[in-house]
Amino acid sequence: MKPFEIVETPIEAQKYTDYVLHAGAGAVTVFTGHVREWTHGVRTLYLAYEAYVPMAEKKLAEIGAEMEVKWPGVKVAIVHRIGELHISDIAVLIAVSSPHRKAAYEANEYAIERIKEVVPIWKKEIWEDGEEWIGGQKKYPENGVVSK
Amino acid sequence: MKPFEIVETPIEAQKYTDYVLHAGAGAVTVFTGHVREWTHGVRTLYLAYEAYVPMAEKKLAEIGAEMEVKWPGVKVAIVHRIGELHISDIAVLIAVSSPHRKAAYEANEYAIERIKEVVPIWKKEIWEDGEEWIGGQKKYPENGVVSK
Amino acid sequence: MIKVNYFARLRELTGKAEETLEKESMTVGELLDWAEATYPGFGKDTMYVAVNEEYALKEDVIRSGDICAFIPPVSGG
Amino acid sequence: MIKVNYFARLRELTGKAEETLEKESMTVGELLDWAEATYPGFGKDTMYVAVNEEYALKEDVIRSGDICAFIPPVSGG
Repeated sequence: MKPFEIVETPIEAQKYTDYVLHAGAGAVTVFTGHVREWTHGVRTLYLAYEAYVPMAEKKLAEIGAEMEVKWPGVKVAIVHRIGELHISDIAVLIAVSSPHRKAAYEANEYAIERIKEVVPIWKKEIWEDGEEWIGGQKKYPENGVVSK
Repeated sequence: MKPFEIVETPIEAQKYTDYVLHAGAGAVTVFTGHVREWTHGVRTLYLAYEAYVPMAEKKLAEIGAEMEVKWPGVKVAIVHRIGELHISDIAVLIAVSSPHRKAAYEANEYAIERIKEVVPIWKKEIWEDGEEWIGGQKKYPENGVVSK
Repeated sequence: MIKVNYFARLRELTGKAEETLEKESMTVGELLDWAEATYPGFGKDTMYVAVNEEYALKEDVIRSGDICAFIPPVSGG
Repeated sequence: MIKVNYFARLRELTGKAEETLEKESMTVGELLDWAEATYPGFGKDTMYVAVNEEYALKEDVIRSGDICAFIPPVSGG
């Protein structure tokens, strides 16, 4: 495994948790995003994720670096799966260890927000009667996608 | 497994994660509290946890019920280990699933705060040159430990 | 008869995990006073009492058959 | 030569995953204009451009050998 990676196979939580754990870690938070059956009353059959893989892995690593600056002492692993994903499959996993719990929660939530802003990954929802690439609503800022 | 339990053996995250996952869950947060080697510059050899087991399991279940009221749609499992725990062992695990991620983070953090307030579990730290039951500093409120 | 449980620091202080008081009825406050008088260093001011696995107030009445526990400040997690 | 990658909706719209433009140099803004003119419905106003795997501004200059990608609004997670 790499600590920041895009994969095409099912995500196993344990190996990322093991990666972030160390003798100084008092708290570990693991967030997993799963394919949900119903969204706004519409039934999802499955999702198809696509990524600009080298750039996506680079951006995940940048998010990890941002977290280490904002919350000193955290250790981070982030993995996103692409391809065809079915109900309850893990799409994304964020593992964060920290000496203390507050940082483990905050840093983890920061990671998922940043992923949704800057990492070149796209989701297509496939329903019984159609399909659509998600994300079209959002207007991109004129001054660029700046690192935080 | 029981969704709210005190155990004497190592905690395996997967079975609690599996328990909270369902087709309507879009987000799962898993918090694990681990035995840390260094606390305030003092090296911990190991910890000994003790619980008033039936009351502790009851209080864990009450915390789960509080969470379901505050964040409708969450599904919760909480397990705390007792006995002798060594560096990096999991002392407590909180698994929360939710349709959306915000509630999964918030409810999870709420759970650990409540555990530290109301669940009858005690930790003894054993160092190279001594040992001490932790928790003595806190003054209990006169009006009781009220459910939130 | 009222059964009383001791945990953690109190189990070590009293040298016992439980004992039985030959009482028909007493308040939580009276139980705390008894423990403070019986076991030097008990520290009743930081202590809670659970009656039948529920936190009780000082004025609550304990009756024969009830199971009590002294709850020192908790430190789980 | 400038290499351009298409993903997601744009890959389906253009019917291709990548192509090569015979250009020595152009700005990001010019690349967006070219795509908008070439592929009806491209939607350049919601689009970002990455040059060598880094987000670029409209005035940034792309040079021969650079690898570009159109980045529609992302939806990972």
